[in-house]
Amino acid sequence: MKIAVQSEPFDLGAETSAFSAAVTGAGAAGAIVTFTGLVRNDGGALSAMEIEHYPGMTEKAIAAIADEAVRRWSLADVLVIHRHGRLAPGETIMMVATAAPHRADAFAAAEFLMDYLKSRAPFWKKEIGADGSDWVAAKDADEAALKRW
Amino acid sequence: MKIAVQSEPFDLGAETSAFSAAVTGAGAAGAIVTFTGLVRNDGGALSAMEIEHYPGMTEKAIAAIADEAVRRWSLADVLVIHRHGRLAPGETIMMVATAAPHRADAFAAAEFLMDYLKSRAPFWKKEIGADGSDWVAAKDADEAALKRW
Amino acid sequence: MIDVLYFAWVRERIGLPREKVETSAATVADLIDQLRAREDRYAAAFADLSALRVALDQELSSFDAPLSGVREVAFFPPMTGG
Amino acid sequence: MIDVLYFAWVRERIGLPREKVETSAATVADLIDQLRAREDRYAAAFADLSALRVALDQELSSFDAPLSGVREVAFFPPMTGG
Repeated sequence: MKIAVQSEPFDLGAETSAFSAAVTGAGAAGAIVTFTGLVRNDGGALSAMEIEHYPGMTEKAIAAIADEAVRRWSLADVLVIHRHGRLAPGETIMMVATAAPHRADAFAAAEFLMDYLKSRAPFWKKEIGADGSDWVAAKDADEAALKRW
Repeated sequence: MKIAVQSEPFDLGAETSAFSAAVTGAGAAGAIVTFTGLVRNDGGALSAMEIEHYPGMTEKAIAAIADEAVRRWSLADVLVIHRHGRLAPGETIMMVATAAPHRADAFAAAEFLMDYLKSRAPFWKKEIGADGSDWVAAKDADEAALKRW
Repeated sequence: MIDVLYFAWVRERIGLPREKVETSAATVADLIDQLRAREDRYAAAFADLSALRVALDQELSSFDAPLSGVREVAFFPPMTGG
Repeated sequence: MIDVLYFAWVRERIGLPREKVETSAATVADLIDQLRAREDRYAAAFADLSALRVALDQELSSFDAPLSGVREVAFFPPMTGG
């Protein structure tokens, strides 16, 4: 299991390759799911996204969410990378990857990780545009998404 | 949209990078989901997997499934690569990638593509082991999975 | 004349991947009856239709579909891609 | 003495990211009452508790949780990661 909280960009292709190589070497995985979150352009209105986090708590919260995924599903491996700081449109914000013997587990675990990272890991997004900046409001739908697990 | 049916291996990391670069350039995507299917080792019992397909129909069937995904969800792009021929344990069999403004669409479309590729694209898997070979039987669960869409 | 294709264990049981068949069968089911009557290997391949699928001109179809105008019929087991 | 941390717009409204607070508050709610009474900027930050979350020693908690033994309290809006 790899968990990284960092301001530096990460290479989605290289991370995906490395994750895949590690689980295929072991041979038990038949399915890998990755999710990558990007800063949307929103028609040019957004000039940057600033992501604040709670150092110390962030790593612990992500580890607890990943541990819960490992308890719930039959997984060969889990990866979570989440950035903070100032990001330009098109930049990768974060990624998760799950490996499992079967595809249903890999998909369910990846969606679970995303739902919980969204609402239970201490990150806050601020959108910075030409007309000023605004904290992204949490959506009721994101809180509701937790109820399905 | 890219659809490839090939016997050659593909580079999961490079395909993921290229797919991501294409959609982030356009700026509308906030979410990318990839699924990769691998030949499982199954405790060393499997020496190879042979994948037969129906040239001509395969490409059309995959294109129809991908078109249906584009109709049902708000997607920025779709990728499907599926191999045929003889594959060793640990090798990648296939991948799908979806890009969407929002994560729910990217996840749903990727799962839809997988469910339909599994049971509606003309591929047949044969497992080759030390004690002989056997065609993989279709699972009732795979047919049932289509009903949720 | 119609092209008939076989895949996976259907191909293995019948012993060939494709053949041209002279037929006046009205439906897929009629064609299957004609093939079954040929030899044991065909009878064995078509013994249990619930384990078979059919495509007409590369589109999934059903056993009661008409064959008129069809150039290519393919028989195979349920697909196991992905 | 307890470390009190603020994030996102809570930090911006109060004007600082963290401070040490001398308190004998029994619960988080008591601590909030004490902070609200200090200055308008605190009153503004804590005006609507439904828009706030609290973590005690880096674990999500609730406003009625006891503060005994707690070294670090953090206040912030609902999280928006992922």
